[in-house]
Amino acid sequence: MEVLQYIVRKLIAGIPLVLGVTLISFVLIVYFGPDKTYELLGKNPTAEEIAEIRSQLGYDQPFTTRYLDYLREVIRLEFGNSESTDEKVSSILARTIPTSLALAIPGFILGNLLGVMLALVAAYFRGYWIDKFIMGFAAVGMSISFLIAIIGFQILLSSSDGLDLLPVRGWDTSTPLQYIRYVTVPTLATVFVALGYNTRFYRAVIVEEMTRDHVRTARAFGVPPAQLFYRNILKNSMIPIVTRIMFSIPVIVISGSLLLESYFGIPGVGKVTYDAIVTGDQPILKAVVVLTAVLFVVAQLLADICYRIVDPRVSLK
Amino acid sequence: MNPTPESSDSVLLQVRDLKKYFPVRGGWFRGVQQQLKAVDGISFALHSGRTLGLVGESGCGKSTLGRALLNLHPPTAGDVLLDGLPLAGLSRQALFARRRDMQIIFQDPFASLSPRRTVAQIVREPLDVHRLGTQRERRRRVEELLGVVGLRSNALNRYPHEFSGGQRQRIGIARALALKPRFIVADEPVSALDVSVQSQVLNLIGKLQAELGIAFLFISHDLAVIRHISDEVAVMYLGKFVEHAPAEKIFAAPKHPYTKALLSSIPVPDPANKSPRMVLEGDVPSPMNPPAGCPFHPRCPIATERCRIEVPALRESQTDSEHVVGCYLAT
Amino acid sequence: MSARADTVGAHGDSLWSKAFRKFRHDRVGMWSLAVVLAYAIVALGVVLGVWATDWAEVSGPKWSPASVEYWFGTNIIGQDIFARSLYSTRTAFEVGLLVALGATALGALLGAIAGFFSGTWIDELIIWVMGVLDSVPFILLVAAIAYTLQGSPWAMHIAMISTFWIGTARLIRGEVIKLKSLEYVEAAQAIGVNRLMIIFRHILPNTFHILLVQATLSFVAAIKSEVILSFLGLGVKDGMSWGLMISESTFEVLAGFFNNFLAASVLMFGLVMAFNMFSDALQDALDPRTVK
Amino acid sequence: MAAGTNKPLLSVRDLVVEFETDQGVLRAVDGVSFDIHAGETLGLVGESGCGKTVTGLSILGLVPSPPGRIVSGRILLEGSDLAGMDEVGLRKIRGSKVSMIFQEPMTALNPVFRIGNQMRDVLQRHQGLTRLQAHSAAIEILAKVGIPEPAVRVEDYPHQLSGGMRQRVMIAMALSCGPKLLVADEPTTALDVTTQAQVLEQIVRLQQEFGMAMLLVTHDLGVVAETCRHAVVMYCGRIVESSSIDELFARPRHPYTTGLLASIPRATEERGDELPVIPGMVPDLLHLPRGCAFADRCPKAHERCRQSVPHLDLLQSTRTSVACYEPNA
Repeated sequence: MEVLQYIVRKLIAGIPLVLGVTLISFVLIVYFGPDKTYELLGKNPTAEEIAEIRSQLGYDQPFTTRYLDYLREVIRLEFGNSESTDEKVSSILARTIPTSLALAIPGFILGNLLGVMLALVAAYFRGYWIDKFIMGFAAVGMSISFLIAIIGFQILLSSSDGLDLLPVRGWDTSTPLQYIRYVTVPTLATVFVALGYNTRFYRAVIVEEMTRDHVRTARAFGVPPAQLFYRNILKNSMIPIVTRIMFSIPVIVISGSLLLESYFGIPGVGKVTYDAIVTGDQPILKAVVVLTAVLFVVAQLLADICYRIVDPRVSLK
Repeated sequence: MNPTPESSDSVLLQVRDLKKYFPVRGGWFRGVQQQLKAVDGISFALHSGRTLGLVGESGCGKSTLGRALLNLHPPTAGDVLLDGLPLAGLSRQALFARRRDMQIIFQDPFASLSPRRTVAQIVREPLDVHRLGTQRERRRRVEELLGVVGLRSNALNRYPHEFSGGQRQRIGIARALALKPRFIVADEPVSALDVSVQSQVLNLIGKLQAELGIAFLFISHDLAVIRHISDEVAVMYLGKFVEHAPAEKIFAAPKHPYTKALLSSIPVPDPANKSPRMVLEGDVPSPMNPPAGCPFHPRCPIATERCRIEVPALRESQTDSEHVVGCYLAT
Repeated sequence: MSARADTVGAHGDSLWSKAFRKFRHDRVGMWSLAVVLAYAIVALGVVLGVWATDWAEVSGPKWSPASVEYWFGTNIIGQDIFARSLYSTRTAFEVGLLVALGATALGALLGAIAGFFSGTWIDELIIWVMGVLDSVPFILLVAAIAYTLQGSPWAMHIAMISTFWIGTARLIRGEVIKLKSLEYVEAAQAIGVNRLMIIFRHILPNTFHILLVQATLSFVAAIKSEVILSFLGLGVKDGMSWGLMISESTFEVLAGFFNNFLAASVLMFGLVMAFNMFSDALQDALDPRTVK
Repeated sequence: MAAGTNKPLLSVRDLVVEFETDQGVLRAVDGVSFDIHAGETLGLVGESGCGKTVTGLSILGLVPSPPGRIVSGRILLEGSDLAGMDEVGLRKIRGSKVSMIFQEPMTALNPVFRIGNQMRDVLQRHQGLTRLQAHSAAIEILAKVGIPEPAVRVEDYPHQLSGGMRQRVMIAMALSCGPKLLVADEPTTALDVTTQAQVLEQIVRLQQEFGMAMLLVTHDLGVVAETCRHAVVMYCGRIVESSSIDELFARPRHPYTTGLLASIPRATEERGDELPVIPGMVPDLLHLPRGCAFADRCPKAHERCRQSVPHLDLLQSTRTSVACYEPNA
């Protein structure tokens, strides 16, 4: 019951954020966005025709009225139909989100898991060559552009100049094997780049935790290293780790996949978003922006609940 | 009602029923606020050139009281009168002018000096802000101040991190003296220092008081230090004074059971001293959630039913009008 | 600490000069700084018209390999890749410097205000703005700003500044909250220093080390984002950049021509790596925990 | 040192500990030697930076490394040398034969585990108890250190307890395996005066009950006077005086000890005008003078003091050792 109350309160607290996002998206995408009047008109329109279309589109209304109309649509989740394909926006999202998740999840899990593991090794051997090697590798990962990593892995694995093992682009999930064939190159590129940042971040968090008093206490009571790492260090570094993971969820669902999907021609949300940007497809952009904002509120909520699980000092109040 | 013998015309600082409450917010969109009563109805008078030692354990509100007097934490209620004039309700300019009369020295010699400014800049700042004297006079005054606190003038262009804790504390004192204040709050000024340095700084403060006639509110948790420096002593517990008397009287014949326990708790650096110790039960309650009645009753060895219900007011002791105590059972 | 004050000369040793000395002893830091400066000279040469003036000229055959005349070969329409790489260095510095300066200044200002007024509506407002901007997908924001500015070439810069300041502001806000409860700020209040002076004279100078490091990080982030945005057609509009070179190369690499791709990615990697290492060394040198 | 001809429980010989810093090698402990006999309490006193804490940490091999390391010397516990022992061997001793408690009760316990869990862990590892046995043993020992309702408190997380209570939990953990030696590093410094009195009394009572030896590391001469029979005074990494408590306070032999004792304000004295002071300040450990480290602050220093470091020698017909060419009579 207490948890439920907490969730409701948190969701209510997220309203200003969603409102702010809708305001920004309205201002940038709709209010200052591309003028649709002439697209809908034939050649040589008369002034009356222009005025009529403008009033149909609501362009003659004052700012607040238009924003409130926009808000009403958002609240009712009425995003309408795509302007380019005339498909319902909700069905487009329902079709493409699973694809994006299938594309993003392996890289996300591997990037964080390997990041934590490498960080633990580096932190344990801090100052020794293995630490320097791992951190050097991380620095390289951080210095390579995502796009370059993508092209690099593509050349290496998919081109006739490389190993030529995997498809160059496209997407197919009909069988697990096909899925693996198509997901490998994007995943490798994601992991390679994400690992740099993740390893550095997690190592800093873990090293910080290693210098705490309670770690020394545990050592003074003969706790062996493995247990020390798990019980004292990893468990206590969970808050920054959980925060990082939770808040990267909305990003990987939408923005992170945008480059991958448009590069490899994968039919996910990112690709749809990119196409919508290019064609100025407002209903889709509107839906994506609001979806991201809601995901951020949910991520915040999940992070808070995780804090409570990993740290008894945090109370859900 | 006041434990100082002099006539009231030399009263520098008069404090009446001072309160400082901090709101404790539950979080976003939660109107329900709890009050942390850090200072809860304190009254006293301080005469020019005298030192009031304020002792208490951590969280009793002694630092907050010091800051509330200087309006660094604006008081929630009550009056602070300097020379008979209230500080509350002053305009910004008027308060700014009054700041020349009252200054503060801090506990932490590392946090109390801005790390990127030189000693000269730090000590000069009060003079610059209050536009006292010409540039040359200010420079001379800074050199003079460093001399007063026992630093050489080659310290002028150095940075705080180049000094030891004791020296940094001297720099902080020089800054506080720059405006020639008549009242200084010294908030645990020697607690962070080693014993051998602590005595140097204590001597400096004692000297300043004797030579410049500055009144001090000397806050400390260390009773030995308090005894060494104070003319009168107030003991604070959970936001309230529980006892207030001239130093020799409070140390010779403490009346409040908390003062008695406090005094008997100090480890004495003398192996020959084997006086029996009065050890209190339990810990200081949280100021967020103070007990009803006398705040000390849950730990008091002699508490009665009345102590659990009513809050005892500070009153003159039956035997001595200079000795004020907040306990029903004290004589 | 301790007796050192009596042994040094009459002029003090500020935290900056200490940090500078420490940095000078950092080999990796000094080398990376040298690399960054070399790139900067290249960029400056382009600005002053010393070299790479012919980057847009079609002068050679299609896809010629590296030669004495064309050091890095030519691209699909016969433009000199070497000249184009040099010109792109200038673009990288332009984007990096503008974004780093803009984002750091904005982050410092808003972060300091939020931190100093923490707990009030001003702070809540700034936090809300940060949260909102964080929740809008970056690429969408760039596109939307590009629309709003009607295809202005500065849309990318503005979009980057309007999101990159947030990280700096969060850090500065936290630091200011910490600093303003320190006793030296209370001492300034006790003296009667006014609020504005407290922020600008006592609090912000003690966050400069964070700002410096954040500026280097924003610089790197801007260069890396430029590549992706240019590939997506949302970045550099006129001129040449590593991002445009790489997006040109995406078709070439499948045909087995790598010059464009290698030139842009190696040059960019060199600058970003050097800048990252410089940033690390800077952070070490400025770390108040090691500079005592 | 102490009475009796039996061998000491712990014997530290010529311990040297160094730290690698940016500005060079810092010798935090320089040739420290002392003995502790079974059941005896030794006070290790000095101001911050004198090396007392590092000495305490060395016994359990807990000097943070890098940057610190034990350069030379022996730490003999019942004949076996802890200074040369590997981690695996040390781990068997830590918390069982030798326990340690620290200054900061607020941060010394792991915040994400219940105190019962942390105590059980120690008992299970060193005593081979089952979970259930360890649980009841933990409750029993919590009761012994004066924690009310131990069966309830055992389920608390550290943040639910006050500072004094947490320090008691630390003491309970330290005593749970019946150690022969307890190293207590400023155990009451972070506590309030009234709590300090409670905890100090508790430690002394339990030490007698368990019959263990204790090394009490502290800067507070009052605490030493009330708890120890014998004390060692350190200055700049070296021992300057070693003496019985009564002797130390009645007739301090080293000028530093004399100055230190004189400079403490005392609650039992009338309000004084000027405290005697030790002039100057502690020298930088990176730039120690050639001779006696105290020479620059010493009223009796002469040429020889500035040239060579005096040895810690036993004074004739006393049990006091002092490292001074001109000890007080």
